[in-house]
Amino acid sequence: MKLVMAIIKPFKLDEVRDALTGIGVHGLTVTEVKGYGRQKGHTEIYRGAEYAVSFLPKLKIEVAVAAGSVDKVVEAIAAAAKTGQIGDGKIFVYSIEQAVRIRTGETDGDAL
Amino acid sequence: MKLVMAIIKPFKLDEVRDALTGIGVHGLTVTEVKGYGRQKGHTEIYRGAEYAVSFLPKLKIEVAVAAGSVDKVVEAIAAAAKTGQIGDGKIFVYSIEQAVRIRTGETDGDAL
Amino acid sequence: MKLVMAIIKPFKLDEVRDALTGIGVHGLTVTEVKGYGRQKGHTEIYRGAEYAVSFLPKLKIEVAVAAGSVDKVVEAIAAAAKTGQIGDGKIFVYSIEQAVRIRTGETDGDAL
Amino acid sequence: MKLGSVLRWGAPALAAGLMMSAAAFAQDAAAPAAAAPTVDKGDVAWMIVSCVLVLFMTIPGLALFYGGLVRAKNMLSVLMQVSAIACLMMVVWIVYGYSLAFSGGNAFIGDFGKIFLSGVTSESLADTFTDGVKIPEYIFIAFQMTFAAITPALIIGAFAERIKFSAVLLFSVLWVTFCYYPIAHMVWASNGMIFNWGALDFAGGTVVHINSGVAALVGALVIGKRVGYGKDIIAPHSLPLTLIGAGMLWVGWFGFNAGSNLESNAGTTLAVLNTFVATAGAGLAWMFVEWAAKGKPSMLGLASGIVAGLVAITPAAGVSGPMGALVLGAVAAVVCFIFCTTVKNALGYDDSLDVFGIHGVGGIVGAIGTGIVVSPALGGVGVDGYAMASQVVTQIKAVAVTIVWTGVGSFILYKIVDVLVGLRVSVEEEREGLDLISHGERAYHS
Amino acid sequence: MKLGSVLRWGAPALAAGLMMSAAAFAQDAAAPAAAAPTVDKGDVAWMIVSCVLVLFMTIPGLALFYGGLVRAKNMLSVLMQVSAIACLMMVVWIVYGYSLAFSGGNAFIGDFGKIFLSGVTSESLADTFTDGVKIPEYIFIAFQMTFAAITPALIIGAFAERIKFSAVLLFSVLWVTFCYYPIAHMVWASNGMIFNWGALDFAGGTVVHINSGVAALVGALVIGKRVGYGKDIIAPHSLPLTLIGAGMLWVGWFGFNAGSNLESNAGTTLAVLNTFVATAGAGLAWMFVEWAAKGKPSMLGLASGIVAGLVAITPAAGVSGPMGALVLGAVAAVVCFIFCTTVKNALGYDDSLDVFGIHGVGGIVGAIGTGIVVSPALGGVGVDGYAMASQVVTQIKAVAVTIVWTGVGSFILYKIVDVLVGLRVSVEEEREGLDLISHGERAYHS
Amino acid sequence: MKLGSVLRWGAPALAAGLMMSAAAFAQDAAAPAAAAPTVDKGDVAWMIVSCVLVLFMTIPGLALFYGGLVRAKNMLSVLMQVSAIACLMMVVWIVYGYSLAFSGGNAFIGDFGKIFLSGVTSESLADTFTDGVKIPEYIFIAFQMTFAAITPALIIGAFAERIKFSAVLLFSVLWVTFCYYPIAHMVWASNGMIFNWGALDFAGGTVVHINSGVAALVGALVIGKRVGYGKDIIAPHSLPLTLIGAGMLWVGWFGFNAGSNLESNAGTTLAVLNTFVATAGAGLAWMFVEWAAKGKPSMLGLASGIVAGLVAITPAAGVSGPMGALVLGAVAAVVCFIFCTTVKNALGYDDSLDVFGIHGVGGIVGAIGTGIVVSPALGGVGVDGYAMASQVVTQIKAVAVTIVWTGVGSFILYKIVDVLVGLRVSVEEEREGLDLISHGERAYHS
Ligand SMILES: Nc1ncnc2c1ncn2[C@@H]1O[C@H](COP(=O)(O)OP(=O)(O)O)[C@@H](O)[C@H]1O
Ligand SMILES: Nc1ncnc2c1ncn2[C@@H]1O[C@H](COP(=O)(O)OP(=O)(O)O)[C@@H](O)[C@H]1O
Ligand SMILES: Nc1ncnc2c1ncn2[C@@H]1O[C@H](COP(=O)(O)OP(=O)(O)O)[C@@H](O)[C@H]1O
Repeated sequence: MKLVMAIIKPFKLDEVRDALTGIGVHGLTVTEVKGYGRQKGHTEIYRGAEYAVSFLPKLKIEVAVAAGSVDKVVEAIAAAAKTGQIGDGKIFVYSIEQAVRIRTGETDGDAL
Repeated sequence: MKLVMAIIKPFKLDEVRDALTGIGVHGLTVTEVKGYGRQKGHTEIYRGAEYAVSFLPKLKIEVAVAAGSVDKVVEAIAAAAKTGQIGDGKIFVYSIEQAVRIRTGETDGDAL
Repeated sequence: MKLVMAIIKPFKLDEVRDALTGIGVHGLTVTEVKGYGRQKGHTEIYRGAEYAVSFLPKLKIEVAVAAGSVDKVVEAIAAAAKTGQIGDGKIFVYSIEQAVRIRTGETDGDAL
Repeated sequence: MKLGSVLRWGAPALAAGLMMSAAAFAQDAAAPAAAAPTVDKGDVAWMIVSCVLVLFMTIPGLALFYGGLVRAKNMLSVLMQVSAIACLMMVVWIVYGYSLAFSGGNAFIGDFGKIFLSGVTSESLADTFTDGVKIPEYIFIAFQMTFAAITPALIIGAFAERIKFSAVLLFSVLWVTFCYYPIAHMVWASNGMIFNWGALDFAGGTVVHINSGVAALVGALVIGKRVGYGKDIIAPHSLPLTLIGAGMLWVGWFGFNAGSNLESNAGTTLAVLNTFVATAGAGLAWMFVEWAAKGKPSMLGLASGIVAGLVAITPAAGVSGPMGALVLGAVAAVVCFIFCTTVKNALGYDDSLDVFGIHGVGGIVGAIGTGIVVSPALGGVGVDGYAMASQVVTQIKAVAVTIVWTGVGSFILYKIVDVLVGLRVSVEEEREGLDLISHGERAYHS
Repeated sequence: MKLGSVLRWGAPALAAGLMMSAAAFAQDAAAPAAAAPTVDKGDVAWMIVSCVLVLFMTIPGLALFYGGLVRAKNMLSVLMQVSAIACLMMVVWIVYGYSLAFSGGNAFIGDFGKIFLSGVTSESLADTFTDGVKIPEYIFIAFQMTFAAITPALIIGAFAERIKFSAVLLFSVLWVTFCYYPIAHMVWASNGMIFNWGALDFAGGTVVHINSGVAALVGALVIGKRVGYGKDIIAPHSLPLTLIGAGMLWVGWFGFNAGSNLESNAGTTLAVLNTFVATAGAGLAWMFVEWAAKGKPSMLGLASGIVAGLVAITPAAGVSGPMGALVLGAVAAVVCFIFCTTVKNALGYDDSLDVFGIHGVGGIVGAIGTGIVVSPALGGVGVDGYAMASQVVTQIKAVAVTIVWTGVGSFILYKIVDVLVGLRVSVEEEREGLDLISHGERAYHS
Repeated sequence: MKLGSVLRWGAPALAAGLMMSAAAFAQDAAAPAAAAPTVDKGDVAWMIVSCVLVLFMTIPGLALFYGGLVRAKNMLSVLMQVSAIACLMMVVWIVYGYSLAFSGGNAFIGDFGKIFLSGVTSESLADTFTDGVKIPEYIFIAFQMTFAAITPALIIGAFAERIKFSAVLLFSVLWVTFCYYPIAHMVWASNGMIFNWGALDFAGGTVVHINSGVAALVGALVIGKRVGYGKDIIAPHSLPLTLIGAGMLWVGWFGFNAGSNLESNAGTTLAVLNTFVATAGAGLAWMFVEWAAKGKPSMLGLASGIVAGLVAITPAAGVSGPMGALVLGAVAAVVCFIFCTTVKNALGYDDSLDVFGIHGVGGIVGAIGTGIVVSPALGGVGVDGYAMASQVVTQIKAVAVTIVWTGVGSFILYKIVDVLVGLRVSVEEEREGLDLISHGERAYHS
């Protein structure tokens, strides 16, 4: 099994979720994160204090999938999350050795 | 070493933490996340606007443990987090290659 | 490629970011987390109710890097995040098999 | 002694009706037949408080009520728009607004006789509805100023989360000049057209609520929907702030409704009681109707009903009896509920914060209903030669004039503003949020 | 001229005492011996403001004070309960509540002579404590209405985070009918039993605070503890909102305490000063005692002390001297602190927001203490034939009647409500939070 | 009849000027030549409201305005400091403060004649600026108490996020005793030095704003910068709360400025109108200058301008004409903007919330500007024998005395407090945040 972790622009969440359900992936976990990269941030001014803010709001999506579906999943996310503008984000994939569904105790493929 | 990542229902945190300390695991990291899966969400209404909300609040727990303790840890979490109701969450396990305790520079087993 | 995940004290973020850019790492993702470990928490009192709070605010930093840079990155983070006081945090490293830059579709080394 | 000759509202017979109760006041009894006008310190105290209350309705009241309903990334833009408009309208008011609204002129608009408040001093007095009872003109100016300050601020709810800040300021100045001052003059000045028809508008149902509500509807149509409207979740970022705002609106509205009596007498206390019960009835009506229709009573529903009730009782505050007020509030809330939850969705425009659905619709129900609840048979205070049908017709005429004047006027002004500075930010800016884009700040940090 | 014959509170000698200072007022001096009653516009202005202030105490004041103390998932339910109760109580008040509390009847309860406010017009007047000085009955109705609106809302703090919304509404209507109106009548109506004992309750120590505090205690016991109580962290989700609420309570309480004088005279200003110093003393007392006992002075402690002081000075506001008020406030705060931090935990019930610990306990200390601080020897204004011991006994009797009446009455009413609609949500619903479950909304989004 | 002999402010000719307008009041007309002093219930009502408004400015107003500007981890410490200071100052005021400020004494300070308010009863009266018109001394005490309560609370903004709570309390008591009471006495008591120079300070520009602003500057210098200042992002954690606070400050400031007239007459309404327009003008001026200089108009800028305008109009509220007020407000806002955004950064000290930059600088501009805008040629009400140059010199002298007295006094007091309890928490504690460290609480939970 693989875990696909994607960092995306927040307003793309619904499209990504729809793309994933479109290919039969019905579970995922989302975390609010801040990203630092090439996309430049903005300046905030509070009276005399000016701050260059370089961390931008992003969402991290984690999807555990069977090894065989990884490419499909990565493509689906990449397509749905793409705007073509800097800061669209990244997708990382790594192996997981074990998966358990807490409710039933099912493991691995059955747990997803 | 392994990293055990569990997605659980938020009100189960204390029980899971107690279960883990019960088996000698004294460190963990918790993140607030939103989960999407089979558990159905709810509808919110704000005047004329109705929204079906399918992302539900969950907690992600990450515990780094020696490879030998993984099963014990997974079992402890699964037992403590279980309500038997849909949406109880998942446990994923993957390998980590290196661990460092920042304070001391200790590595691997000693770092946990 | 490797993913370096560090749990640090929140006020160390800027120093860690600077240390990383200092060694040529220009992308990272940050998550607000709560940590439980040896560092003791505090007590809060609200009228008659006293709570021992053992989860402390930490930041999780995730940096994907080429395998060859891992040691440099781990050292940079460890040095910058260190106060020598309990609770400084941990660094974990694991392998990632694939990386994609969503904007361009570039993969692996080019995606970072 | 030079007297201001302003007259806020006063079908003579009604004024007489209010005076009857005032006859119990000792000072009045002591006043010689046609002697020097008297200024009572109790009236002055109450009118000062009324000014303060209407400011409170606006900042922080309205700002919060609206601000809580938008997404966090646009919070400051809403707070800023409401506050900046209020400040700007105050300055415009003393420069030429007061003069245009209340100084001489014709049936449609005042003149420039009092620009920069020229000629007004501490000795200038303004009329009340009771013969021989006056208040310092300064406080009349201040009181009317607070009305002119809140009205354009009400409009911004219609196009919140996508408007350019410069457009908001420019539009507000134009709108208050070409829509608010004329309508205020027509309805409240003694030579105003609608005033002389005998239309009743105790505290600003047409001038404030229908006026702003219609401008809001036109704005929502001209400016178009928010990005993601009907698709993304666009939920209120802080309903507690909205409730604080609703509570402050209620509290401040006593200045609005009861202050409009310009005195502190029994008639004022009737307006106070009505402003309690109409509002309570409206809040409950929205809550129970929503409970029946949607399965759950929501806090936003209760708060919306409260505001709808306040809007509806505004024109009737001093002329309805308490039971009439209760019914008027409840009816208005039900109509607004249906409008905001069904009609609006059917029509498909995006009036972000339901300015038209609550202020426009509630204002229309209130203005027309005033012609009914004023009936002595229903516990109202009556007007001279009252006949329900003819009074209702007069009320409808006043409503119609307001809708047409402001509908057309606002449309033209939006188009002018669009040409001059542009109405709307870009899609990327809208996504990023107006707080950062227009104001360089974020509402919340940790 | 038809006069309302209501009398709020007025051991005759005390009224006389207040009048002495009023003798300096010019209008009074001018009034002929037994002439027509006078209505002063200054009194009217102050009473209107008082009504507005008590509303402000309730929405948003009390709603925020309570709302900040619950978890975010139950925030809206608290705001909603407070607001909906207030609205509902206003409607019930003009339907039959005012009549039951203040119209005729016997020593225990009024009659139905004024249901739907029948017979009340702009000319109706209500008595004050000064002979010949009247206020419009409408404002008396409105002022008393605000008291009846806030009192049942106080109770909900005891069972916050687990009650059914329908149960809240039903209980409130029953409780106000069978507990509030009778006690209000007994204590404040001129034919009321406790009034005629000579018990002092200037602004509602028994009627409002002991009454609601005891109902709250009974409710906490009947309904049971929150899921996770004593185990999970159940911390206030927003103490800043609680402080805003506490500040608004203090601000609004001047309407409560000083408005209860029904006039705007020197006696009123004494109530104002007392409402400052008792509260300040109580806030500091709680803060310093907590600092000594727990090692740190908390903001919630200071806010709790402020509310405890306000509760305690309520019955004594117009009859204590400033130094007596300071001491009374401080003593009450210390007693409430001990109760909320020690006694309550020892007893083990879950009064979520310490309604009994602050309103009940503080109210009892205040009611009994009023019998002491009224003493002219201690700087109080005194009552005719004052003897401390006998006055204290009278106060205790009034407290005892209130506790027993409301304790028994509330218990029965909770049981009835439980049978009719059920008091409590399910465990899963409680975990999910009342906002989503009962109202279909969430308080905060991003 | 024993009268209080306090006199708040009153260059005699000016008082006469205000009286002219008061001549229209019926009661006055009826008053016999040198008869018994009269107390008007309208005045009493207004003064009670003014007290309530100034409390509202403080809690929750100032607390929120400041609290929103700090980081979440220090939120409660700010709310707590403001609230605890207010309570403490109220208690100190009735113990010896009122006596030291307003009872007898010499040109610099009062005496102990009225400690514990000895001799003050419901019959005691205090003077107003109109001969023969009095108010109950209780309300004068309460009104002045609210001024003494807010002033030391203003200071804490300068060293927010790093001060020890015990140091705050100790410093406040010392500072009010050695800096506030003397300056208040010098400026407002009839035997006060600055009063007798003929300096104008209608509502406390020197006493409140310059006084606290200078103490704040000294505090910021003595205590030093926050950890991370100039390096880390130290952004306001909740600008919406800051705007609520700013709105409440504006609303409450009417009590401050218009209450300072001690009556409810035409002069009071002038102060009301000025408090609207100076503030509106200042808010807009800051906004437009920032827009021009920084590219974006910020909500915090608008709010800062509003407060700067309120500060600047304070000494001139009752003596300027509306147009003069507008200009004075706008000028002050621009000067404060330049100071807070440029001068302060150049000087490099850390006045966390710009207490000196707004209250100090705005207060100085206002105090000196009062000497100009009072000019009848500019629409002001004038003073007897007015000459602009000499009046401005007098104003500057008053400012200079205040700066020197408080600058030196505060410095000494900070040093004393540092020795006794220590001024500052440790670096680790500062990082952790004062809420947990000093108060054992956190502001927000979920
Ligand atoms: N090396 C990295 N490791 C982890 N996250 C990264 C890394 N580089 C970028 N990111 C994440 O991806 C986001 C987008 O990256 P950025 O360089 O701004 O634009 P792009 O995705 O177009 O290359 C960042 O905000 C950050 O969250
Ligand atoms: N494939 C997946 N990858 C990552 N997280 C998942 C996946 N499937 C489910 N989850 C997480 O687990 C939670 C519970 O899943 P759900 O299907 O609702 O119920 P159950 O745990 O009973 O199977 C989800 O809310 C989500 O956070
Ligand atoms: N086994 C673990 N797995 C995951 N995270 C851990 C683990 N142990 C500690 N942590 C994280 O590291 C943080 C610091 O650990 P702690 O034991 O308090 O101090 P130190 O870093 O000095 O050893 C914790 O707050 C937690 O977030």
